Amino acid sequence: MTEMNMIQSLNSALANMLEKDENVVIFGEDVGYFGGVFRVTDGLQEKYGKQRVFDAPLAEGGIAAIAFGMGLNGLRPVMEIQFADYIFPAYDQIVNEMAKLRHRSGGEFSTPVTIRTPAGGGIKGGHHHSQSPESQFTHTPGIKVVYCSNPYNAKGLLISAIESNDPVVFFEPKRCYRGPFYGDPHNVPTWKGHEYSDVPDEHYSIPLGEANLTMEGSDCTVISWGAMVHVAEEGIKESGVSCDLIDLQTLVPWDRDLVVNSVKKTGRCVIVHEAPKTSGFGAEMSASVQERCFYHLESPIERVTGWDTPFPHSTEWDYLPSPTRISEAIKRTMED
Amino acid sequence: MTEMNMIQSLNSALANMLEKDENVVIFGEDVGYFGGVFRVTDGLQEKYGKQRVFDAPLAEGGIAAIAFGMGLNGLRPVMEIQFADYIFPAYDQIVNEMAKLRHRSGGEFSTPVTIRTPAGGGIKGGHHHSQSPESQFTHTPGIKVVYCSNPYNAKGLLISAIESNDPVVFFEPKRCYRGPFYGDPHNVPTWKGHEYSDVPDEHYSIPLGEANLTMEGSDCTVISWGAMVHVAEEGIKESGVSCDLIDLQTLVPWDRDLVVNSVKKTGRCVIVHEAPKTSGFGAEMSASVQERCFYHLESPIERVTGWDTPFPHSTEWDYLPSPTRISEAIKRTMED
Amino acid sequence: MTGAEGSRGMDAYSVPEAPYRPGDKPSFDAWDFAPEDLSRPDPKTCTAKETVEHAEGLIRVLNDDGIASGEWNPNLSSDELLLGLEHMCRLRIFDERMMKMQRTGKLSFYMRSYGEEAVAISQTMALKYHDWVFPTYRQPGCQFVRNRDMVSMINHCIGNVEDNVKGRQMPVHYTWKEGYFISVSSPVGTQFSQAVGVAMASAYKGDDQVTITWIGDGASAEGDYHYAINFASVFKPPIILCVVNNQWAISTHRNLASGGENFASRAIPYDIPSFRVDGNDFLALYSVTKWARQRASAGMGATHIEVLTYRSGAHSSSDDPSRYRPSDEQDFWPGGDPIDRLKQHLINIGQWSEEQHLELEQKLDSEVTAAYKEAVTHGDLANGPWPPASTIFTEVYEEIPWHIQEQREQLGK
Amino acid sequence: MTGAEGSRGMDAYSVPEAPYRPGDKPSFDAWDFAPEDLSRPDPKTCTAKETVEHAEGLIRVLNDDGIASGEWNPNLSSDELLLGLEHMCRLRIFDERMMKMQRTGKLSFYMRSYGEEAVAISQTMALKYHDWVFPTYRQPGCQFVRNRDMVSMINHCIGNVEDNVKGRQMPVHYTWKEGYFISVSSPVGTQFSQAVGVAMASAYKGDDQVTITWIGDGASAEGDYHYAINFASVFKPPIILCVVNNQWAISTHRNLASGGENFASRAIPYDIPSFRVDGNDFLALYSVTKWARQRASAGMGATHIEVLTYRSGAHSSSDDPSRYRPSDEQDFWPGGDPIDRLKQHLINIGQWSEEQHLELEQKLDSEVTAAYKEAVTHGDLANGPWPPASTIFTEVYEEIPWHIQEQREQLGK
Ligand SMILES: Cc1ncc(C[n+]2csc(CCOP(=O)(O)OP(=O)(O)O)c2C)c(N)n1
Ligand SMILES: Cc1ncc(C[n+]2csc(CCOP(=O)(O)OP(=O)(O)O)c2C)c(N)n1
Ligand SMILES: [Mg+2]
Ligand SMILES: [Mg+2]
Repeated sequence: MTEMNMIQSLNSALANMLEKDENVVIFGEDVGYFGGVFRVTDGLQEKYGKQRVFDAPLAEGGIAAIAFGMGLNGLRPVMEIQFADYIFPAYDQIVNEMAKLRHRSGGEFSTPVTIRTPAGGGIKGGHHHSQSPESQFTHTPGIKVVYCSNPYNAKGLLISAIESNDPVVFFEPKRCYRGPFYGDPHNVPTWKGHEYSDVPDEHYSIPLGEANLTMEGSDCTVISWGAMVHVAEEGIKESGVSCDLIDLQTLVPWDRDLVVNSVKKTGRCVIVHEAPKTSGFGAEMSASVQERCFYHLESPIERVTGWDTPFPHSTEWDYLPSPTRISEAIKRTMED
Repeated sequence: MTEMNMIQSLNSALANMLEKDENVVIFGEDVGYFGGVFRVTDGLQEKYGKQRVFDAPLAEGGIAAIAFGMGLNGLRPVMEIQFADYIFPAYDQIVNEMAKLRHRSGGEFSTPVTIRTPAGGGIKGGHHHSQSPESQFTHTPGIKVVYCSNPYNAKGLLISAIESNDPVVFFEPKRCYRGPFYGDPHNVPTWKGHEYSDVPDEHYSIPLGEANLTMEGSDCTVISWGAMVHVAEEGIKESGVSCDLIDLQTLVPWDRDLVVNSVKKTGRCVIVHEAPKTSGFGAEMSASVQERCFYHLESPIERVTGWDTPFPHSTEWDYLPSPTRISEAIKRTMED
Repeated sequence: MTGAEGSRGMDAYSVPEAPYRPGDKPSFDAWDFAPEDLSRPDPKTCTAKETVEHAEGLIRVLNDDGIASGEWNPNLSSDELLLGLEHMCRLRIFDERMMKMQRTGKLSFYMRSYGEEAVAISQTMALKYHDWVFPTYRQPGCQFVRNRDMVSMINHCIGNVEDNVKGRQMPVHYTWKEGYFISVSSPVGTQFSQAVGVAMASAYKGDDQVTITWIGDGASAEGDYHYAINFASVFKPPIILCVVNNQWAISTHRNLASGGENFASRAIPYDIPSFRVDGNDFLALYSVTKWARQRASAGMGATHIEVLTYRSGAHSSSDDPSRYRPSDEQDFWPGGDPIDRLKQHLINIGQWSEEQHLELEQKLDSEVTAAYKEAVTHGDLANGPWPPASTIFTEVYEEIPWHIQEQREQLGK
Repeated sequence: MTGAEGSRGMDAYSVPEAPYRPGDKPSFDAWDFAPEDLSRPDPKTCTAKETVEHAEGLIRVLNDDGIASGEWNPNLSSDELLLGLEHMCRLRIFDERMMKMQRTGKLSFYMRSYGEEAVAISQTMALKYHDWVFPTYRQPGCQFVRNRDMVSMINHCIGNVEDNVKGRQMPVHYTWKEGYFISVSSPVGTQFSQAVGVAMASAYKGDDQVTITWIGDGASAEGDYHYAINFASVFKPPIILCVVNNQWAISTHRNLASGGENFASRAIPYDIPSFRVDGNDFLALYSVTKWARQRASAGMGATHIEVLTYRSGAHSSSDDPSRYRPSDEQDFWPGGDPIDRLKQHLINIGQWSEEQHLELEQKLDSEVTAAYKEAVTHGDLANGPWPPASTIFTEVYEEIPWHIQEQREQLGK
């Protein structure tokens, strides 16, 4: 066990996989010599060589395309999209191509690409360095969608993603790279001493599809993923309500049993994410929970989300769900 | 009034707008000389000239980019994406650029682009000529999303879309171009004699944001859009339940009052769409209805949708929601 | 925003028009490219600059009279030539039969290679069997060269219970892993850039597989074309990048696909050798492809080829080209017809005759008929049996996740 | 799938390395391009082919000693030259000040034009005021040429209550409609293809606005670059397409952006005249841009320009270039520094002196200081006041729809 922040644990996952499987290759913009603009691939090119860890031309669509081809021809590519906002030039290659290859080829071909991408707000990135586009990918059958939230699950989930024979879009909450984020821009702790910063150096994995019950309680179920898990924790504390806090970890396929059993137990549910509300993955969670737990629900399922607007720069703290907005939503579910 | 099918009514809308506003220009793959692979722009180049109606190189990303630029510089571009499945190479220009221009420029710039695109299944198009990707766009603040379903609303909505100063993605259910589709592949009527095939030749508009109450009933609210509206009508008949059938028409912004009042009245709700279930726009409708009508709901809101798989070729009738699946869902909502 | 005062020297942007539209009489300039014009550089040392003339000119081996000559003559044995001819005829006859079946509803849709048969046949013959083939819908012919079972091809097209892609894709979207033939995808262009990744993986593994891929003149306007050229120029994997310039993209003429005169020259500034080749000249195509394979196999990276040809048929079974081009335009194409030209060459060298050709056509017709008859015994699109509905749910992921399993149970089939 | 037997002539794909990394001693070859080398064709009749040498060579007006000569000499008045010098100095001093403010938290982020000041300044000066400018984050200098109020530029960068884009975008993402300066967008490349549409609209309206746009060497790998070149080649709108090849894209060297030697030659196969120009030579840049404007205005369509320069500063305030390149690499750049070179020229022709230069710098420093002081009175990012939270909800659409209105009320601010 070593104390790691999320950058280090992701780096450790990549190093383990480079070590374990010679078919793993890593590439993206600035990931080679420089080690990535967020340093996630730091030192890997030096250690594993230019053929295994390399810079790509600045073209996300091209990066995804070569990943597709490499994966189809026996490699296990791990590509980086420098910011999730820049995944859109690669959207066609992901949703029309990677997602459908296995199905359309009758299972003859498949491509086990992992797409790592830093996502979400809280770093004053404005419109185009803050988006959290997970929902779009959850609507695309054929890809798995993962969103890590802390150093421990980041490593275990990334290893599972790389080992998965299906394409995986892997979101990393960049706001949490160096520390958990509790919704207060003036309080920026590091991961030091956090329970999830104890990370094994060696290979381990967390199965895709399993959520993590982060807090246990009795009266309300709070479901979240990514950076918002920590904000939700604060919100729960602020509310004073006894809550289950579920860190979803994998969005497709999501952990039905944990979620459904929890809501059946508590009878209340609040979903928290930072992407815009309309058609965010919170909508799916709300619809699914409602379908499965209707007769157990004591009050409406609430969603606390980013607004249905582009992500702003100066006023980002008014955009992101705050502990107070979450706490109020939890309390509203208790009113009836 | 003339009897028109949907191709003719869309063509009529375009002709009216070319006539009315010299800043309207129309372009896309094969839309010029040939008049479009579905003939929607038939005759327009001949009448209005090559500068106003023209073919574009085969590059959806480029087509969207020039539409963006033309719109910003005073024109009112109407671009066609030949199949909605091919909108993804233009995804970045739409979600990162068009959608955000007004906001990011503090309102100094905007671009009133209309993106017309034939969508949905039922024509044996397989994976890549059948998708209905409306949900992805509903998650993007800054664009409006419209889905027409019959000749009358196609024309009225398209005119509103073109006249809107916001970018609009306009989905046309290609299965219904020549006739309504009732879910039975062996019964393929034309629009002849249908109440919505009476279409004025002159300019008229249907406001974006207003849904159409297609059937009125008392016990269940069925919400749908596009081709599925007609299948839902069949499903309702098959169920024998007295239903409101709401043809949403505009998905963003959707018609809150009509939907909420209907569900409060009926206490039950079934949502029908052909896109995959997970994170389809049905999830948003379900979540929103639940939030707003919780205390009026007598049974779980149901979703009848395409499966969470790519769209198949030989077996497409097993993929699309059928009248029977819809009818069963309606009846389930009546069970309790 | 109102425009500034003053005005420019032209009325508006220009919108190119096709040279001939219905009602026009086509008259293409005859080609003055001769087989002797262009040298054959050494594939192991050739620089992109050395191919400037090859990109601007046109590589031919057969002249208009079917006589072969010049440095690019691959000097194939008559057996090889006859095999090429046979495959081209097979493809054409196969296409004609499938087109007929489409009209009867046994297929939902079809696309022919008509007029372009040399592309897939000749180029695939110039490769090794294990080379990766990354086709568009216009190169199913590769499969014949690698002896794919015709029944299985038809099973796919008619979407029956034996379709190896389980009725999931439209006809002509073949998949055949054993033949190193990668699944055809409808979105045009995407395969072109993916192929670069396939070739990179071959390079990584150090095996001797070369990758070939094609893109249409129309589709070369997609971003994927640029990605492919540029990534190939940077990473230099063993790949052959072909632009099939068949003059049309559905209803739009080649001059709308690009403002430039030719496609071949585009790759030179990326430091990739590039050739323009007469795509209806079986020998020239073979030779240039072989050159590119030698280069790739020597570790010298990519070659770019513009294949100049003409789409003699409709775009697809959904299309009626007489609405946008003269119905006899193909007769004026200076490159003639690939089958006629190879046949003429074989007759010239005393290896073939009209009678033999007729016999061959009859043999192939029976072969296709037999395959067709067998295939329909497994069902067809109009009448079934189709793959079971449960195939909708499998192979979306490696294992079926719970939500798809639930949906499968809901469908109850 | 196991690879086939046999193996290729190389181990794997090649991965280009930057010529110099930290610890290396840079030694670029000196340029042997002279101002007399290249002719100036007639912009109204020039074909793409006529510019092959211009694309492969390098257009210069100033030699290494600051002497101007050759056909491309724009023969600017000394007033014009002095104005250019002043704007370049203004931009550099402005950048330095903003960079300092960034370190104190008054801005979240900053990007300098350091070493590339001539690009925006000279090229914008060569245009008419009403020409559309479609910049990347590396051309804010255009605004100085068009006399944008500096306080308003700073208000934007520090995201205060007076920011004309209401604190919605990161610093340096300026918007200025009155100056025909289009909102900078973070996704690289997108503006390049959009600009073609802007120019098409100008052509449609028949006004005399020409559009200019830039893209980085790195970003030219995006599909948007291809769309722009190709659509411009087809529709021939009045546009100037510039690739700013400043050798770096964050940490990756130009040789990873493309396998080709230069960017300029790429446009020729698309039938677009193309020039490579010394981007640190104010006069050459001015002259080539003017040429392109004349051509555009005459209705002849697009011109493509590679601007050869060097990014002397860090990529942005978030970046430490000493981790990936020698910290003194800029000193070895054969093109020198654009300000030094124009200054030397002005001294050579007796229109300027070191003393005057010092005075100018002091004047500009005070100007910037004054603007800065005024701007912070309206707030800054660290301390506010910021635009009110309600600005999150406005201008998403022309009118606020009900769902956004509800959310605004929920926030209650
Ligand atoms: C991304 C995408 N856009 C549009 C289409 C529709 N489409 C299919 S083929 C075609 C024309 C292709 O022309 P070309 O590339 O020249 O190939 P050819 O058909 O001539 O072989 C078009 C527009 C598509 N399949 N994919
Ligand atoms: C689509 C997209 N991908 C990635 C980025 C992140 N990014 C910002 S600038 C940059 C490098 C750009 O280099 P270049 O185009 O050469 O311009 P320069 O910074 O040298 O002016 C990168 C990778 C981005 N902004 N947009
Ligand atoms: Mg073609
Ligand atoms: Mg650069």
